[in-house]
Formats: sequence, C-alpha cells, structure tokens
Amino acid sequence: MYSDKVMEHFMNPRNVGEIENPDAVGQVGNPKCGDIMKMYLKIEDDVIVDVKFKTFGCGSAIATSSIATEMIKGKTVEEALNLTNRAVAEALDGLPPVKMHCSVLAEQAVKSAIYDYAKRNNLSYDGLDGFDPNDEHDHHHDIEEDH
Amino acid sequence: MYSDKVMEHFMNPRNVGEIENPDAVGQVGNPKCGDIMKMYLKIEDDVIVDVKFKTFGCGSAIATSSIATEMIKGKTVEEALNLTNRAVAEALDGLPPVKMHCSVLAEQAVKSAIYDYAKRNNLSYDGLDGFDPNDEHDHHHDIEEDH
Amino acid sequence: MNKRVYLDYSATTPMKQEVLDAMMPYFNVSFGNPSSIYTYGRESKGAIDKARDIIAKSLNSSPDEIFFTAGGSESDNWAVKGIAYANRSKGKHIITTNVEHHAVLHTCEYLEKEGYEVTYLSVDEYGLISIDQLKAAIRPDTILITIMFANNEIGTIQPIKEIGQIARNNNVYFHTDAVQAYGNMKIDVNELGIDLMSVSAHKLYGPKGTGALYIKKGVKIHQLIHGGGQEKRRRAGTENVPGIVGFAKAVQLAHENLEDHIKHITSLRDKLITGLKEKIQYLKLNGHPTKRLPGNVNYSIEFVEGESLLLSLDMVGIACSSGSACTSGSLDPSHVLMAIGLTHEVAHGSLRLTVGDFTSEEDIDYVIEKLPPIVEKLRQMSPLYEKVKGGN
Amino acid sequence: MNKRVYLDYSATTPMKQEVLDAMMPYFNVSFGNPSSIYTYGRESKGAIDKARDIIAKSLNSSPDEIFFTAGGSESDNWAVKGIAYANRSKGKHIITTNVEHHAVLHTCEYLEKEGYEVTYLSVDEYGLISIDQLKAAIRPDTILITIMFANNEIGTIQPIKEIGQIARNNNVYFHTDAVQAYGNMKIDVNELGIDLMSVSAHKLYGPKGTGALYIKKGVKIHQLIHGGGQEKRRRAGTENVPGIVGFAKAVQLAHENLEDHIKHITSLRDKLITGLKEKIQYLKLNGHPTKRLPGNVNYSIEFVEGESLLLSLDMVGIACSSGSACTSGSLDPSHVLMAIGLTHEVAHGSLRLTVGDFTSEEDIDYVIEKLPPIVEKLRQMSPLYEKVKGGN
Ligand SMILES: Cc1ncc(COP(=O)(O)O)c(C=O)c1O
Ligand SMILES: Cc1ncc(COP(=O)(O)O)c(C=O)c1O
Repeated sequence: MYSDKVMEHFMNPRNVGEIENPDAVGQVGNPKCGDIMKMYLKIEDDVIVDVKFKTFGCGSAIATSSIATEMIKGKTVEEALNLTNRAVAEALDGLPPVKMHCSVLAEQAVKSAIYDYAKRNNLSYDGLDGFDPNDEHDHHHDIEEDH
Repeated sequence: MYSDKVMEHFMNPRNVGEIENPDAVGQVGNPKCGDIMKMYLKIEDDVIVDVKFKTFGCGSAIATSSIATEMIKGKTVEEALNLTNRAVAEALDGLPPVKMHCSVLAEQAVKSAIYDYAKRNNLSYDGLDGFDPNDEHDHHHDIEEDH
Repeated sequence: MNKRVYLDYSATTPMKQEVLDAMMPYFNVSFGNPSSIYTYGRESKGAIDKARDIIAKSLNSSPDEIFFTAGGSESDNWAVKGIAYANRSKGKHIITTNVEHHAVLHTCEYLEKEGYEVTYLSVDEYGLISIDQLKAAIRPDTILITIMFANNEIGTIQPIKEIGQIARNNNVYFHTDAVQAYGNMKIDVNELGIDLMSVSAHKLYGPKGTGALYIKKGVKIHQLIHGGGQEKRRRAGTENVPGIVGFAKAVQLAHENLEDHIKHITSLRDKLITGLKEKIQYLKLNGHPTKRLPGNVNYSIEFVEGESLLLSLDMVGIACSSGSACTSGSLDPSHVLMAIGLTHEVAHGSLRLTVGDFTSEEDIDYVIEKLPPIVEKLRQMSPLYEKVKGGN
Repeated sequence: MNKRVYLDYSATTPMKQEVLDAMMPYFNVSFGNPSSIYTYGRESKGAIDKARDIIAKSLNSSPDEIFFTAGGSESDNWAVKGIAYANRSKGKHIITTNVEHHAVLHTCEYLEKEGYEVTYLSVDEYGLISIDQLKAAIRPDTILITIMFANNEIGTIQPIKEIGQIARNNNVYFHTDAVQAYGNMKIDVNELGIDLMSVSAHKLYGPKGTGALYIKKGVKIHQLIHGGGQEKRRRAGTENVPGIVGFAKAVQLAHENLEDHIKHITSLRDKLITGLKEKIQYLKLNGHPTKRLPGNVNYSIEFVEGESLLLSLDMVGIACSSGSACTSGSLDPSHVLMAIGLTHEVAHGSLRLTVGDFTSEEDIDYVIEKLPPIVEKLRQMSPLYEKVKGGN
C-alpha cells in the first residue's frame, strides 16, 4: 500500500515535537477526518531555521508532515510557500489515491504556519493569496458510492 | 438417486417386447413428458398369462414398467386392476419424488390395457370406474418455481 | 466401476493441478482479509490485483473493468438486473433470445413480473439469431441486449461482433453470457463491442463458486450485492481469494495454450461426431455445423429418451448430459432444443457430449464402442421405434 | 518479519487443516456437477446433502431450510431484498439498527431509494438496542425486522430472543445477521424465533466465498439469483462443492468443541483486556462488558489514530483492525463507534483485537508488551495529547 519511503518516514519521523517560543504555529485538519497537523516554525531573516510538527493521523499524515518539515527547513519563507502537495507526494515516491489529501494537508500546515507568521509580523506574501486557514474543506468522501 | 432395485430393473427389464395377437393393448403417456408406455396382455380365463411392454422413457419409467409386468403376470384381471402406483413404487424400494409420476404411468398402462380388453369383450370392471385412457394429464410441473 | 470417461466439460471441469497449487497458499497461510492494511491482508490484496490483471489482459480490457463474483449465474443476474434498474428512466425494454441459459432467461422473466418488457428473439434450426430480427426489435425504450456468446447445450456461436455493432449504433447496452465461450475461443471485448460479459471459472478448469463480470468503463449499473467496499464498492463480500487466484491461474493456462487446446478438442469432437454417425442410424446433430464450440457434440438420438441413455452410459463409466446439467433436474425437454424446432420426443432423446483437455483418443473410441449397443437396446424397448422398423 | 501474531479473527480466519482435507477430493476427483445424474454428479450431490444436514443440525433447523450462498453479504442482501420485494403488498417498512454490517445497512439504504421506508434503531453506549424502541417502531406496514446477532466491531450481542418474540407477536419477519455469532455461541433458530439468518464460512475457519441463509419453512421471499434449479430452485448457480463441504466441516468442528472454544478464547480475551488496561492510560473498552462475543476486544486508545497504530503493530508482526476490515478502505470513522456515542477523534483511535482458536497465551503477552510503547510514541507525536499532558 505505502511506498518504502512513506514507511520509513512514518517509522522514523523527522522533526517531531514542539518549538519553545516559536515564531509561527499553524494547525490544519480536523478530528472528523482523522487528521490534525500542527507545525511550529522558527524564522530568522526570512529563513526557516527550525521546524517541528505534531500530527494526529494515519501513516501517510505522519509521513507527509515529516517530509514537509525536511523540505522547508533552511528555506526562505517564500520558497516554503512554493511547496506543493504534489511535490510532497513525489518526495515520498507517491501516495495511494485515497491518501493524497494528506499531502494537501501538509502543504496547508506549512501555509497555515506562515500565515500566522505573516499576521504576527504584519507581512504579506503572494504565496498566501487566497489561502484561508479556516477553510476546512472535507478532503475525504471524494469517492462516490454507486448503488 | 435411484434405488438398487430400480437400477436392476432398468438394466435388466423383465418382459420387454410385444405379444403377437394380444388380447389387449394399452398405451399411456405422451412424448411431451418424455414417457410412453405400451403394454400387451395375453388373457386366458380372466387370468393374465402373459404380459409384455415397450417403453420410451427415463430409467424409472422403464423400471416401473418392468416391475408392473411382473406384478400382474399370473394375476386375474381384477387383481391386476388393484395394482396401485404406490405398490409399484414400493416394490422398487421407492422412487425419487420427481419420479413418482412414472409409477402412476405404470398403473395406468395396466388399466389402459385392461380397458382395451373390456372394450373388446364388452366387459365391465369396478376397477375401471372413472378411468379414462385418453385423460392425459400432465404429470410433471408439480414443483412450482418461486421467484 | 473401472473405466471412467468424463464427457461433460460444459457442465463443469475438473480443476487443473496447477490451479490447485496456485490456490493452496491462500487457504491458511496468506489467508488475510484483502481489505486489511497489514501484511496478511496485503498479501491477499496483491494476489487479487494480479488475478484481475491476468483476466483483464485475456479479454483486452483493463483491470478496473473486471469485477469478481461467485459465478456465471451471479454475473448474469447482476448484469441484467443491474442494467435494468439503473436505466429504467430511459426505458424498460430488454432484448434477449429464447436459447439463453436460465440465469439470463429466468432473470428476464422475473423482470417481466416487475414491469419490464422483454423481447425473446427466436433462432433458426442451427440456433442462430437473425440480425434483421434483432434490428427490428430495437425500440426507443430498449436499454439492454443480452445475447449469449455460445450456447451451452448445442454449442452455437452467435454473431457477437455484429450484435455489438448494432447495440452501439443504437446506443443500447450489450451484455453477453460468455460462460461457455471463455477459454474456448479468443475474445476481445473492445473489438467485439461488448459492454458487459459474464464468465465463470469452473468451466475452464478453475474452481467452482468464482466468476467475473466485465463492465466497460462508464456503463451505468446498479449493484446486486450491497455492503462492504470490495471490488471498488460495486460487489460486496469478503473476496474469495483462493477462488480468484485459481480462476486467474486457469485463465492464464487457457490463454497460453488456447490454439493447441482448440485444435485438440476440435479434432476429438469431430472424431466423435463422425464415429457415432457411422455406427448409429437416425441421428441428428444439433447446433451449427461450423459456428460451434470446439468441444461440443449434441446429437438427437431418435426413439430413445435421454435419461435412460445417461444411466446406461453411466453404468459403463461414461459421464455426459442430456441438455444442460442445470436443467436436468426438471426433466422438461430442453428449451434450447425446442427453440431449434425439435419435436418433444426428439428433444427428450438428445445427448450432449462435451470434450475437454483431459479427453483422450481412447476415450472417444470407448464411447464409439459403447454407445451404439446401448442405443440399440433402448430402441428395442421403445414403442416409437417399432413403427419405424415396421413393427406392428 | 519473524513473529506473526494474528488478532483479526473477526475479519477472517485461516482455514483449519481438517477443513482443507475435507475439501480436497472435490476439486479434481469428485468434481462432477451436482445437478448431473451420473456417478461424478451423485458424489458431489451426496456431499452437499451431507453438508446441509450438518449445518441444519447445528442450528436446530431442518435441511430444507438451509440455502447455500457465496457468503455473508449475499445472504444479507438476499434476506433483506428478498423479503422486501416479496412482501411489498403488505407494506414497505423495514426496521433495522444503526450498527448493522454494511451488507444490511447499504441494502436498506438502497431499498429506501426504491421507495421503502427504513427505521434505524439507535443503540445505547454499549451498542444494545432498546426493546421498547423496537416495539414502538413497529407499524402495520412493517414487513421485516433485521437486527444483527452480534456486532462485528464491538462484539455486542443483541437480545435476539426478545426480538424474535416481538416479531412473532406482530407477525413480522425477523432476519438476523449471525455472521459473527455463528461458531462462537449456541444458536437455536426455533427457540430464538428467527425466520431468516445469515452465516458465513470464512469467519469460523471455513473457506472464503461460501455462506448460507437459513429460511424458515413458509417464509415468503423472492430469489436474489435466478437461473438453474439449484438449492431447490431458490438460489441459482453451480454449487461450490468444495466450499460447501469445507463450510460443513468447519461447522462440525466448531460445534463439537463449542464449549472449549468459547472458554479458550474468552480467557484470552479477558487477559488481553486486563493486560492492556494495566499498561495504557486513557483506554475505553467499547461494547458491552458481558454481552459480548467471546473473542472480541475493542479499545478506544485516546489521542492516537487507528491506522498509524495498525501500521506500527504490523511492523512488529501483529495483525489487527481498526473498526471493521470491510470499512477500513474508506477511513471514515466507524459508524458503529459513532452510534455508541464516541467523538470522531476517539472513534478514529479504536483498535479491534479479536482472538481465535490459534491464539496462544504468548501471543497475548507479546501484544501486551508491544502495544504500550507504540501508543506512547504516537501520543508523543499527537497534538491532541499535549493538551492532556499540560503541554503548551
Ligand atoms: C456481521 C457481518 N455481516 C456480514 C459480513 C459479510 O460477510 P462476507 O464477508 O462473508 O460477505 C461480515 C463480515 O465481513 C460481518 O462481520
Ligand atoms: C451459458 C451459461 N451461463 C451461465 C451458467 C451459470 O454459471 P455458474 O454455474 O457458474 O453459475 C452456465 C453454466 O451453468 C452456462 O453454461
């Protein structure tokens, strides 16, 4: 079902935990869907110098959180905003179709944290255009049951 | 499916054939049901001294014909008229439910031949009361299909 | 009983050893529920995926068009009822033939009671439908044409490609019951324009209780069995993993050796047809002389009745059938033989001998030796025969 | 992976060796079609008759009330649709519960689309229905009560005898899905007042793809699968002879050892319940404390999600499930756990561990050793847990 890469990140997730006095915190997902991702950022000179996450969710939710933190660590905020869910999924050698929403969640967790950073510091980023951290659309139920 | 007795009579039927100048001939059944029995009688002094049959039909049709001829041979006409389909079936150690109609046919073949004898000789028998050799009711289709 | 000659491959086949071997690990080693995400479950899931690929490939279809069922009858019921229920807003008219297997025929009759209209096309003396009659039968409210690929009793193969073309031209779904054809001829669902197709494993040396329904992508169909999310949520029930694996193995074997298989059984069939014809009078070959299943021989043996033939043959170890095995319980004359115009008594005297991969030349010789005296004995007993022979 | 501990007996069971042995002759030796009258066919027919007797006896019913199917889902669909269609002149109202297996639930939902009305009884925190609510739900047009014997997720056993009594008093048919109960408790259909009952072989060490529907004599029901005359003309399709024989063997074994089996798995279950409770905080046992299947443990493990638990357990060789295996594909929180009042996040974190005949004390010890650190690791990762522990 999952690629070796997913399993590896699931079993040995990178950057688990919290950051004390973070410069930004974002949380996405909801318990109904069974996935909650929380991301902490430490940002210096517009560069993400540290990132940690906590995730309640399935194997791929944990794996996508883990790899997303790896992918944005050391990057500028703008670069981090360019992270797409597709890139997250590809970095994990793919995800099963029903799990693609986890990569969307990871992308949104990053955006949500940066949104918090922008708000705290009165900044604005092109990459946040149209992003609403409270827009909790339901990522499941994409497969219609036939009868 | 069939008892050993049925199989034995089927494989080695008694009294197969025709009688030249018979005193009576009866035929029952119809090709639609897949069974035709023809019975020839030689009758002397009201006693069935010889009987032969020809049957087009399934295993139990042949077996019931065979045993029926055995059961009436040497009997008086009146005794032969007492032959019931149940007795025929019992003599064969039973028949499968869907094959009970064959024993009915055997009983009727005997009656039909005796009917012919009665007609030829202007006789009448209590045992033939209500018997109509042309009454070809359909013995199959007893099992209703549910849907 | 010593010798046993099985000539009823159209009723069911023995499983090939390779099929059984393929199934074995899935009974109690890799026995997990394929819906489970742990290792046990993934093993079974992987086996099912592989099986689906094999079957899809054999039909030139794609794996997501193959749905496993419990056999040909379920597939037929699903196809016919599923299309009927899902498309009733378009219409309630179905076209079929009067020589279908009961799994289609009785389903159609049931739908008639439910308010559907069914046209039963008749067939000619060889069992073939008329393309013109089919065209004429199509109405604006026709939603389904269901016509079998090859007949189970007389072996006649219908003009499937032409039917597919007509269905497509008229925007009507086309289902075909290929239970007898599958494994006995090449079938390309795309080339033939088939929308739905029923197949069954136990007719091609696979396990009983497993079948499949091919459903072309985009076809609008209701489920027959609701429940869990198996088979892409279209056919519920814990998958019969060993059955599915065995089915695929059987299909794989059949398709690797399809030409040889066809050649082998065609030659045995023809030897049987000729051999019996030479030795027995008053024989009539039922079905089409050339458009017929490679393994099918169906003879009407006049003046004798089928069951007594079967019993006598069984006594010498020969297993065959008189009409379809599925109907033999009822002992009504076969609806197929009536449809090709036989009289009742001739229909009752039909014998179906179907050869298969394990049939040998000696088996055929044995039948050609044993059948004629049996026929003669029964004819001597038959009141219908005496007339022909000039008896009283 | 070295150690393998299978704790998902409610999803499916490995076949017992005796079952496989019983099936073997019917794959390619006595492989004949049971509808055929020759020797090969009679061998299979005899095997089916014997199997039917065994299963009938196990339920205190008679052989002509047992109909073989392809599994629990088909049996459920047949019972519910068959009764609905055959009795619609009396009414179109059905009563069920909101904790049924999807094979019943989705069938009921389908019938709703077809114009039937369905009352879904709710359950209490233990998963039990209320007899008063059931009584109140019955209407003059009620034709069927379908309530499962024991729940597949939380193991709760319903008051079947009382339900049967109410159904009888109100002249309404009573169907029960006993797929999980059969083989795990004594069932007497007469004593319990059951009219129809679904069972499945692969849940009691028999083969996948075989089940049965008990239909009390005189019950008015339509067919689900039309066609040949098999199963007394009520369920068409060439019989899955090996499957049926294996099913009966499994039933026979289960019933010979029923008391030992129940004692064995009950003690393992209780050991597991206690052992985990001692080692892990924030656990909630789902289902009824005493009215529960002998092999069922269902724990909500707060602050963690089920799939990640399953994956982690799989890595150490433990196979179990989070909610029903049949629903795990969808990843929606289990409808059963929602019905007993769990919140979404707690429902997502439920673990079902079901023990069976091949489970050992060591297996249980192994789970009690391996699970707590896995839970702890996942909780450390969980943003829901930090709040409880007073994190930031
Ligand atoms: C309670 C219940 N009913 C029905 C079923 C369906 O049975 P099957 O998988 O044999 O179709 C199951 C198991 O999946 C079950 O647990
Ligand atoms: C043409 C045809 N259709 C359908 C069936 C039914 O298949 P099954 O016995 O697998 O249900 C059969 C065989 O019995 C058949 O020959």
